[in-house]
Amino acid sequence: MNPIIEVKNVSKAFGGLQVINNCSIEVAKGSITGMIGPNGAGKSTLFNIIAGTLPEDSGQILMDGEDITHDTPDQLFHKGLLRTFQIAHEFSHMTALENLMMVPPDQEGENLFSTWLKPSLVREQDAEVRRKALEVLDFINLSHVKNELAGNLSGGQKKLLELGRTMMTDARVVLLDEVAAGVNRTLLGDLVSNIERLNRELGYTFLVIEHDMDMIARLCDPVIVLAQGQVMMQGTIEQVRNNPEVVEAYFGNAL
Amino acid sequence: MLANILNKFPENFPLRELVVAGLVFLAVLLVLISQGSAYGVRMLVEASCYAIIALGLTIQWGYGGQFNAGVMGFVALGGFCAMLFSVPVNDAFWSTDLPGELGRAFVWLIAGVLLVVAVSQLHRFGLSKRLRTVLTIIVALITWMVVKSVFAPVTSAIENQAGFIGGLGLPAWIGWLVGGLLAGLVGYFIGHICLGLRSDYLAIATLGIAEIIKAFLKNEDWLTRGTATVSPLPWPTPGPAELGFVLSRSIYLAVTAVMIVAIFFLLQRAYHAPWGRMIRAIRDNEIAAQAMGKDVNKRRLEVFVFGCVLIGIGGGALTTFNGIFDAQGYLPLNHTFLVLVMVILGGPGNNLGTILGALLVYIIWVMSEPLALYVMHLYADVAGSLFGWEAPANLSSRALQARVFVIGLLITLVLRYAPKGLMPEKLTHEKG
Amino acid sequence: MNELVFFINNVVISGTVAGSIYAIGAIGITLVFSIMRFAHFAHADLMTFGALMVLMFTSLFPGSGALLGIPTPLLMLPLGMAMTAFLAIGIDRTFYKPMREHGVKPIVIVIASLGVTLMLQGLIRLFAGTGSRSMYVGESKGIYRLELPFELASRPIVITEPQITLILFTLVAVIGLHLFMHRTRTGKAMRAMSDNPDLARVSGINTDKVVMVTWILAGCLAAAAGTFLSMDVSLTPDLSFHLLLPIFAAAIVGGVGHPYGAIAGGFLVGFAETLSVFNWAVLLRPIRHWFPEWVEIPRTLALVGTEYKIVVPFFILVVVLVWRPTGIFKGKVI
Amino acid sequence: MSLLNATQVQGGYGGMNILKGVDMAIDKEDIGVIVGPNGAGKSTMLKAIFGLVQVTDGDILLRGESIRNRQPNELVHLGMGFIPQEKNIFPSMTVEENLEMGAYIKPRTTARMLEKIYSFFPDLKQKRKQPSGELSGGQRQMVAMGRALMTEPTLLLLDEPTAGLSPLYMQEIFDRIVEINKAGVGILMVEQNAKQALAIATKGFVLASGQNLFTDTGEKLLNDPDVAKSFLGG
Amino acid sequence: DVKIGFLGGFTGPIESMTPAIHAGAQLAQSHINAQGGLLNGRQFVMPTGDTTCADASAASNAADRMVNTERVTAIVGALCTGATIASANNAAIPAGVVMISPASTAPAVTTLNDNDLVFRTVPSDAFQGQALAHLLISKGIKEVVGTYVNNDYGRGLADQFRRTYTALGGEAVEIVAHEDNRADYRSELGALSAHGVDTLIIFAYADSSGQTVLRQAHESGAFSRYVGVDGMASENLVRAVGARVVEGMIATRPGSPKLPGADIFAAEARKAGFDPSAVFSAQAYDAAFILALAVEKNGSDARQGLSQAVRAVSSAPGEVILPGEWEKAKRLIAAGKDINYEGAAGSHEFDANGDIQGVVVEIAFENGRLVTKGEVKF
Ligand SMILES: Nc1ncnc2c1ncn2[C@@H]1O[C@H](COP(=O)(O)OP(=O)(O)OP(=O)(O)O)[C@@H](O)[C@H]1O
Ligand SMILES: Nc1ncnc2c1ncn2[C@@H]1O[C@H](COP(=O)(O)OP(=O)(O)OP(=O)(O)O)[C@@H](O)[C@H]1O
Ligand SMILES: CC(C)C[C@H](N)C(=O)O
Ligand SMILES: [Mg+2]
Ligand SMILES: [Mg+2]
Repeated sequence: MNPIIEVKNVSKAFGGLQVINNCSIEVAKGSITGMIGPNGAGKSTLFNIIAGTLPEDSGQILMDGEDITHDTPDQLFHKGLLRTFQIAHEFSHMTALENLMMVPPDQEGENLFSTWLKPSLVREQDAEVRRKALEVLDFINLSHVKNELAGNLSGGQKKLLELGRTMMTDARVVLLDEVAAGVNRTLLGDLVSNIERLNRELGYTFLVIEHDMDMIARLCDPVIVLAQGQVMMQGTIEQVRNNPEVVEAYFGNAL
Repeated sequence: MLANILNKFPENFPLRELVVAGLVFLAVLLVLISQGSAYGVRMLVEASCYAIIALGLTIQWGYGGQFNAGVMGFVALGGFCAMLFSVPVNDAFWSTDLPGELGRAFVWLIAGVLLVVAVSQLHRFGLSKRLRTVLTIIVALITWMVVKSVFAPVTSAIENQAGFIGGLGLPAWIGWLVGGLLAGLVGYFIGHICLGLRSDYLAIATLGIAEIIKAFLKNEDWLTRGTATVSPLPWPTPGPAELGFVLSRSIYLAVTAVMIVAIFFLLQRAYHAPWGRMIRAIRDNEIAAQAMGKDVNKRRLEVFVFGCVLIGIGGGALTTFNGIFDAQGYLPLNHTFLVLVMVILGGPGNNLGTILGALLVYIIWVMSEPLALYVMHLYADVAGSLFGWEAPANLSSRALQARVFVIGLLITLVLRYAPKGLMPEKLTHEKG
Repeated sequence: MNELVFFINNVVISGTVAGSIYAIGAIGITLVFSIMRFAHFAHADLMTFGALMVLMFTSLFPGSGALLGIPTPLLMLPLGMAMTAFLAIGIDRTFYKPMREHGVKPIVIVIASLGVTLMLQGLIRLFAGTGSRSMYVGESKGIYRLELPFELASRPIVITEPQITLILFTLVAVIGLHLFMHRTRTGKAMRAMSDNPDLARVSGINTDKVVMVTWILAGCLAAAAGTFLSMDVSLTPDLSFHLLLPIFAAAIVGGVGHPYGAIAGGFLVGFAETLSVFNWAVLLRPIRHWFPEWVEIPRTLALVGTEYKIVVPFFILVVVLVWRPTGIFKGKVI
Repeated sequence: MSLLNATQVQGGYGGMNILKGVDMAIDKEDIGVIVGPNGAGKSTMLKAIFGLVQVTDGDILLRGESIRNRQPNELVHLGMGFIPQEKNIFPSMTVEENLEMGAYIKPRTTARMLEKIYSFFPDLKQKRKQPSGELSGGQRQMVAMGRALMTEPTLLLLDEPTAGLSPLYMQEIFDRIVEINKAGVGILMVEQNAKQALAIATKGFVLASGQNLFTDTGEKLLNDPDVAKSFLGG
Repeated sequence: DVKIGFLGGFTGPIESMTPAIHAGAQLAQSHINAQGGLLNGRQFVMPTGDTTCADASAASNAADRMVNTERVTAIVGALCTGATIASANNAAIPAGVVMISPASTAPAVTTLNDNDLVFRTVPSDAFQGQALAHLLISKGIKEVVGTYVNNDYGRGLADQFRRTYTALGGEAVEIVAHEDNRADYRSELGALSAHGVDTLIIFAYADSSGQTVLRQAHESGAFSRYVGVDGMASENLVRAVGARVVEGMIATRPGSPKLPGADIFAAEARKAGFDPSAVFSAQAYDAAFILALAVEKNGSDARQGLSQAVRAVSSAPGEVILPGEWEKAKRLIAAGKDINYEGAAGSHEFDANGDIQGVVVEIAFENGRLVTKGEVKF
């Protein structure tokens, strides 16, 4: 299988602390790859480096063979790399619907001059965007709160909205950072089905950071274990669970 | 009771707008009656110029959440261009060989800039970065001194022989447009540096740049006559000497009113289009907006520059109307804080609110002067007759200081009790 | 030799004095900036207010400083500090606190502080008039002229009494504040509050008290800065408003939240100002013979004319913001 | 008389009631665990107890004395400790300074308690001169716990102490909580890792839409199929 | 009532000077009203407007209100040159209202295209600058440095001085501008003292930058002789910086020591409770008095014809009217006699530009007092 994301020998240090240490990973196209590892292993840091919010010290990142090492988040978005945040980053003073409608790239109406010179084209396009947004809201079961300000949504609904945004445009890779943390476990079940559906029906590739083993077990293959900024191992969830090194560093006696 | 009555109106009935507009209309009427039509129209023209400036600020502060504390500087740039383009050609300058020498000095300047830029790129040819930085600084300092010494004789010759370089003798409105562009250009540089930092820094930087612009316009006498002021400035419309005060001012008012309507129309369109949605999203959560593919820095810069352009245009129209270009006359109180009050009171982000706020605040501002004097004298008379209290000699001067106080009080009170202004930003949320 | 004296007078002493003024202004600003999280524009007017209070007390008891052998304004400074601290707390209670509790963005409080600036300026002028006044009522300023024991030095090094007090006070204030913030419980509580106000409350810290202490310190520092400044020059209602930009530049350049940063920033800005307007031709003249014949040393050889002095702090501010947004001492970008 | 007794608590943000009459009682030897869907009002309840949210109706008693709407800093003096869900450390202060801030109201005990906390969390002792903002999620959580323990509280409120922690750390934190509880500290915590939390709980509360749905021992709730299906993820 | 407006800089850079100037005009007003008022016993009222001195827009606004709302017959003012030019161009000239400024001294007022509507009761700075240059040369001072407050006043004066001084063979080594109202002028003084010249000329106001510059110059010890201009000619300076510092300082100011009007005015001003030597307050008295005379002469409060009337009442020939002699003037005008006002600050023979040929006097600070040394002749 050919990889869609390749991280090659990336390193990153904060002050004297080497957080990512010559780390290389590959994410296969069409897979749901899990990433686990002890707290402070550098998972979020690696995520931020891939998504362009943090500069790496050295190394290279490829997406479909193209070098994206120095791209900014908005450039990566346009190339089909979408992400969610560990803490939901909704637009709190906008409605759920608007939260989704602002996502599609290259809207004619985002050009100041087009809003003045081509109003009808802008209106047409916007109607199309709205139709799509309503569809997505339906898909993620948020239709009943579409006109609610996103700031007033509950934690889980915000996370669903985060996920919904990734569906507003054609994504190729979606990075999910601890979608489960702080989310009610019953609701989490719905989230997981959504992710599976997206993967199956729309062919999205997922890279998922998670500490909830039930979720990892249900979704991910393969699972990458990160420890001290390096890949400790990679394999199926069973292989991971049976690796004594991983058990010692990550699971403890919690298994 | 009142709430009941209010609730009877349909949800989107513009009650608030009507009430505020009525209030403003009443104030305008009052001024027209009490002050006479010539003066009343004059005040309306000035208020309309301020409204254009306030619209610029509402874009920055209301739409984009950017606090520009240096409105004055951009107004002054607009005024400068209005002056430069509209004032008649100065033959005392153009008929000598000074233009040529000035041109030569500018060639030096350009060459100097190119040299410094070239040196700053030396690291591409294998120079170490530190050495390059040191070299650039040294070369920049030397170039600066050289260019300065090239300019000095030319500019002082201009000052001595011709006064100043004079204008271009073109219609004033060209100056307004160019003034807008120039203000936008300066805004671009400031924004480029400061928009990425926390918002207080932008305030401090703009406060500084405004003072610098003023210092430049005030001290470069060869360009602006400095403190000697340039007047009269020709209007794009017939002046009062030809048509009398009321008529000529009414025509001018028609021009500014058309400008406001056009700007209002463009702003409404943009704000209710996806552009406005995107700007609100960026204001709401920058990181998320960037992750959703919006070029946050570019957009913030766009908003800031757009605002500066309007401020420059408004400044040009205001200066032309006043008929005098006086660099010293651009004061933070009148040209920054007053505009700020207009926007805050009217409702940041609400275009109509901003325009009405500008009218209302300007009327209050102008009328506060005779009012303060009247109150103070009344007080002095009463106190004098009751307690034999003797009014201090500088009573008028002190009474007028009260205006400064009142503007300050207005800012804080509005922020405290109606932080969103008389007409809060109207978020026409998309309904599904 | 005279050239050297000239350099000392116009660069070393001037720069130190300006730097000290900027530094004590900047510590006040940086204190409020880091604990209340907003740029307090009205700080400059607290300075003017403090000086005005000191002047008022000085005029009430003229000459009383002579009993202790110090200038009267210095004796009255604690009273002025108390009044200013009182005012600062009052302003916070009436204007900033309700807004804070309303949860508005810091930038809105910045605008409110601009409003407070205008109110204070209006009030100061309304009650104290607009002219300039000397802080010395019936006394005269001590001026020290140090003659150098060299034959060629005909000019003295000049330094005045308030300048010496000012420099000493700045050092004491900065070191004292640093120790206070890092060693005392209240100081640590202030740092804790600047880090995370809610958690500070949960830890048993009375945040109202911390805010009050902050304003007391800010008020005292402002009063001191204003008083020394107007003793050195003279008191005008908008005396300190002109210092706003250099003071903010000093605070940011030094690194917000660092007392030592304020000193570094203050001196950087102060010296940059004096150096940029310094006429280098003076230093070149004595070594004229080192240059070839055709080189002509111009009469004035300064980087910028004095009319552009205000550009210097701004320029430094911009350069530092670009090069290192957190300032020299790595302050907070909150 | 229970240590903490909240009856019919109502309250919320800016006039809107989130809590609509919640009852909760905790004794000295109890570990109480609150579970429930997102937005149920769990965090709001803890904040209401700790005086961070306006209580409009009902009463909250600490050892029989009303503490309704008391300032948080006063409650600390009464022996309560609180660890918020997020932002629970002072990032620019060192680990040791963070702990010292915990003992702000009892400076005398600082030295003794520091030793105790370090023996609890040996990791922290190594990092004590490091600004806590540079720690990883798990270490931060330990600092937060340590800070709250510095005053030797008799009642500790914890808001999702294990969210985002690795299984190893999660287990560690639960172990510590049991240990602290054995030392005589009443515990009330909110958890989404509900199965593990209810396993150590003596009391469990299920909150939904600002109201008590179920109150029972941890074990009973774990085994209640209704509760498990609707709130514990099956 | 007859309305003659007063435009002053009540706030802004000259706010400390304006009250005394206003008081001068008010003194004229009270003299006139006490002696029977204008025309047929109508009261002389004087509405005021604030130009802020520095803000042209505020100035033209205030003037506009005078012209269009108060509907004044004429205007005393404005004070600062910038304000005067703005008021004239924007309101007074288009409306045909006469303005007499008691303080706008910059040469720019001379060349104003004003349809003979703008006058002033002070000589142009062009004149004082020349006088100062001649004075210094005659005292044998051949090398000076100087600093001027950066406004039309300071700048115009300094320019004129430099031109004449250089032409006369003196060397103005460096003259720098300084901003008003700053706390600190050490850098400007540093730049000046770099040349080692020991005479410093200060073109500024005693109440603001002037005293600060002087004080700091003295503290620096770099200069041994100070020279001032009219703005510095105030005993306030002695109070502000100390008698020891100003001792021996020389200055020039517009004035007219020979005229009896000056003494009359001084006495009246003291009676009214303000300092007669305050800069431009005598000129303000004259401006108001001349306008009142012109209205009387014109026979109505109309604006037409007022500017000819101004010329008629103020210039020779005619019977001499001194400050305060309103009744006499009224009588003479009623009798159709020609009059010639000889005022408190000069005899006010307006030339074609509305300027007056002034007299400049030399003054000096001696033992803490301002002593007039006599007219500067050249
Ligand atoms: N801005 C920063 N400055 C200094 N150190 C940092 C910074 N950000 C992260 N670190 C350090 O980098 C390490 C890795 O952090 P990271 O957030 O990537 O961990 P993680 O694997 O996502 O852990 P968790 O599962 O707890 O989220 C931690 O030790 C943390 O202390
Ligand atoms: N600051 C606030 N202002 C207004 N409403 C709020 C605020 N904080 C929370 N809410 C609302 O209060 C309700 C309860 O919030 P709370 O944080 O108590 O939920 P929770 O049960 O802790 O949920 P979670 O499991 O997601 O943390 C939610 O509907 C939320 O939208
Ligand atoms: C009142 C004076 C200071 C006015 C000054 N002479 C000027 O022409 O501006
Ligand atoms: Mg993480
Ligand atoms: Mg919660």
